[in-house]
Amino acid sequence: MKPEQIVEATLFASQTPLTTSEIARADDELSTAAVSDAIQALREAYEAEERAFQIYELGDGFQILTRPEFASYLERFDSVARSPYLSGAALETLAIVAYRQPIGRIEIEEVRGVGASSVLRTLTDWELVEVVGRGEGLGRPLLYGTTRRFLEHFGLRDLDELPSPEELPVVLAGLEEDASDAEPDAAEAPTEAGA
Amino acid sequence: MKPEQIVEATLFASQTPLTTSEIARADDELSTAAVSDAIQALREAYEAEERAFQIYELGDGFQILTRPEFASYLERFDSVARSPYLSGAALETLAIVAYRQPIGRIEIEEVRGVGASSVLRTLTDWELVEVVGRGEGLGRPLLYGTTRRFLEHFGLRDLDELPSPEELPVVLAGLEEDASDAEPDAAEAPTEAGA
Amino acid sequence: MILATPTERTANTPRGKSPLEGVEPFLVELDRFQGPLDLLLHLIRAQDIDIFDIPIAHITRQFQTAIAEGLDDMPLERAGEFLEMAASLVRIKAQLLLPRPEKLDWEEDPRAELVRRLLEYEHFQDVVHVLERAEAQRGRHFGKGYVPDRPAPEGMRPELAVDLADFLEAASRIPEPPPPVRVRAPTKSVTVAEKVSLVRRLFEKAKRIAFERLFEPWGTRAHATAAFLAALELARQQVLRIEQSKPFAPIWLFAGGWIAATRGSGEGPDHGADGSGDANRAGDIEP
Repeated sequence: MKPEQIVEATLFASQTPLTTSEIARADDELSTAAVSDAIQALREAYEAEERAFQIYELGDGFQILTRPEFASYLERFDSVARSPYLSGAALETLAIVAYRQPIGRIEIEEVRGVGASSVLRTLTDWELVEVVGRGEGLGRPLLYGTTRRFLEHFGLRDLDELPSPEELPVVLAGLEEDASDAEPDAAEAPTEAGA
Repeated sequence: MKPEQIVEATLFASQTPLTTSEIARADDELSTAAVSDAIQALREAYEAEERAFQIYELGDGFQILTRPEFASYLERFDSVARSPYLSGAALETLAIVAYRQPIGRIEIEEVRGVGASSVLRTLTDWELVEVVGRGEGLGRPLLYGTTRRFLEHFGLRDLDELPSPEELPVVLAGLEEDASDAEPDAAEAPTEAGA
Repeated sequence: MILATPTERTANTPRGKSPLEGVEPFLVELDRFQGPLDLLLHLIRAQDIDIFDIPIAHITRQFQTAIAEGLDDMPLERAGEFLEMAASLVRIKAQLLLPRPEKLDWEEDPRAELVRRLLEYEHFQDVVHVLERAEAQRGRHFGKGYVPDRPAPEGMRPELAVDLADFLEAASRIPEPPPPVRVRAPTKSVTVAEKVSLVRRLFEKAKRIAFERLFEPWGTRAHATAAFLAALELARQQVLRIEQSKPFAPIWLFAGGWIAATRGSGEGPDHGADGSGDANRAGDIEP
């Protein structure tokens, strides 16, 4: 079997992203470097053959996903699972945790002006945030940070992909333009592997 | 979009096998005959390009699956690669159970400030904690303790080997030193082998 | 939904006559808002008010009107959050009425802290838009729908990728136990059988058990009695032996009865014929 085939079979048989070292364990002869090369070769092949899917990089792992331009077809099927959308409260809390981590509940509540315990519990249960430490001071409050699952949910490779506070206005202006174009941006999120 | 691409996306993302007429619902312009042709074309393409997957007919439906000859890699992958890791929440809960057993869910939640039921289920599934009895009070809550497997996993002979809360910082500092010591060793290893 | 009439849009007009006088009050569906900051920011932005020069009296009135309707239907905690904001708006309004120097330092402006919070909140609203967009884009990608179950080969269980260092690190984050506040429910009967099964379970993990462990966590006399009777019963059945080095010293239960111990072999774990047990502390469970 060619390395590409083994890597392809492994990615194809997984519903979650896999790291190169996880994939490499499928075969003793497979190094992580060989896995990376194989992923690159597969990506080029899928591109050339106009496959409806591509390999994307999510967090520190790789996953085969359909290309975004097929979303409208797939949404017609009950047998196609849609990823859940988060509530406003959840998004607000995640935004704060993502930019200020590690951060305690009290600080989150100060920014939001509302209580955060139940939303933090939900986010922890969904493994979008986790306790990453304890702060100083009274009761040594729990500090929260984002998880690998957070990156996967938002199609991010790492936290650096989020715009810095200075870049934010530029990015937002871009989003509004995109929205008025209504043209789906194929190559944006999630990050195409190797891009 | 080409019919083959739409059919490919649909077969890839569906959780169940789809009949040609079901697939045809993806697009108003798609006839069942066109779907059948597309499936045939995709099969030939996968064959020619030596893809690790193929379209199989199951009952009266179609599904994309990895080819049987890759089963051994996937089996191996399952047995070694899924290196599941415990979330911060799970580890913390485990620590609370280890140090305070027998302990009920409510008490764990009081310490962590967040819900513990799903985490306790994970830990029970991993056979790291188990129910050891029932407490007093309303509903006679279940009390949890660590298992023998917990000791085995962490290489402990018995619970006494866990450092006391006061010793923890010292022990942790020691472990970190060990970890940084280990790196230069690893870098030297290849040289030794070559000598 | 906010119904803004042209008159309301001129909220930022020179003082004198309130722009709201004789005008329909703002109708706001409170459910739409995450909380008081969200509502306040909406009132300000919807009327193009300069956030660095908020007409507090005006905004306070609008805020109060907006929440008055919805308060009754709100859960207590959420209502409290809106009321707290209403109160601090009133406080700021009062502070502004105090005599103050003609030219005020921004730092000393009673509104400064509120403005800082509003801007910070608005910043995170921007981040929320970015995240929403990322989520929507990710939602357009679909993963493999069906993956056949491949049960792991018999006897092989994936190893957890967690080591002792991870565990101890997590343990170090656990706060010290709070001072014990023992509120015990009225004694509920506990059976000797329950204590017997507790002992058996503990013996699966340890060769000896501190006796107080069998009742101390429950802290009632009934549990202590049941534990004592269970220990005696199990000793009679040669499942364990009870040891105490001297009066009032800790009582230990050792797996395996006296017969097993003196024979130095048998069903239960071997503790050595000397019977002291202290020589081999492996597998203890202590309080």
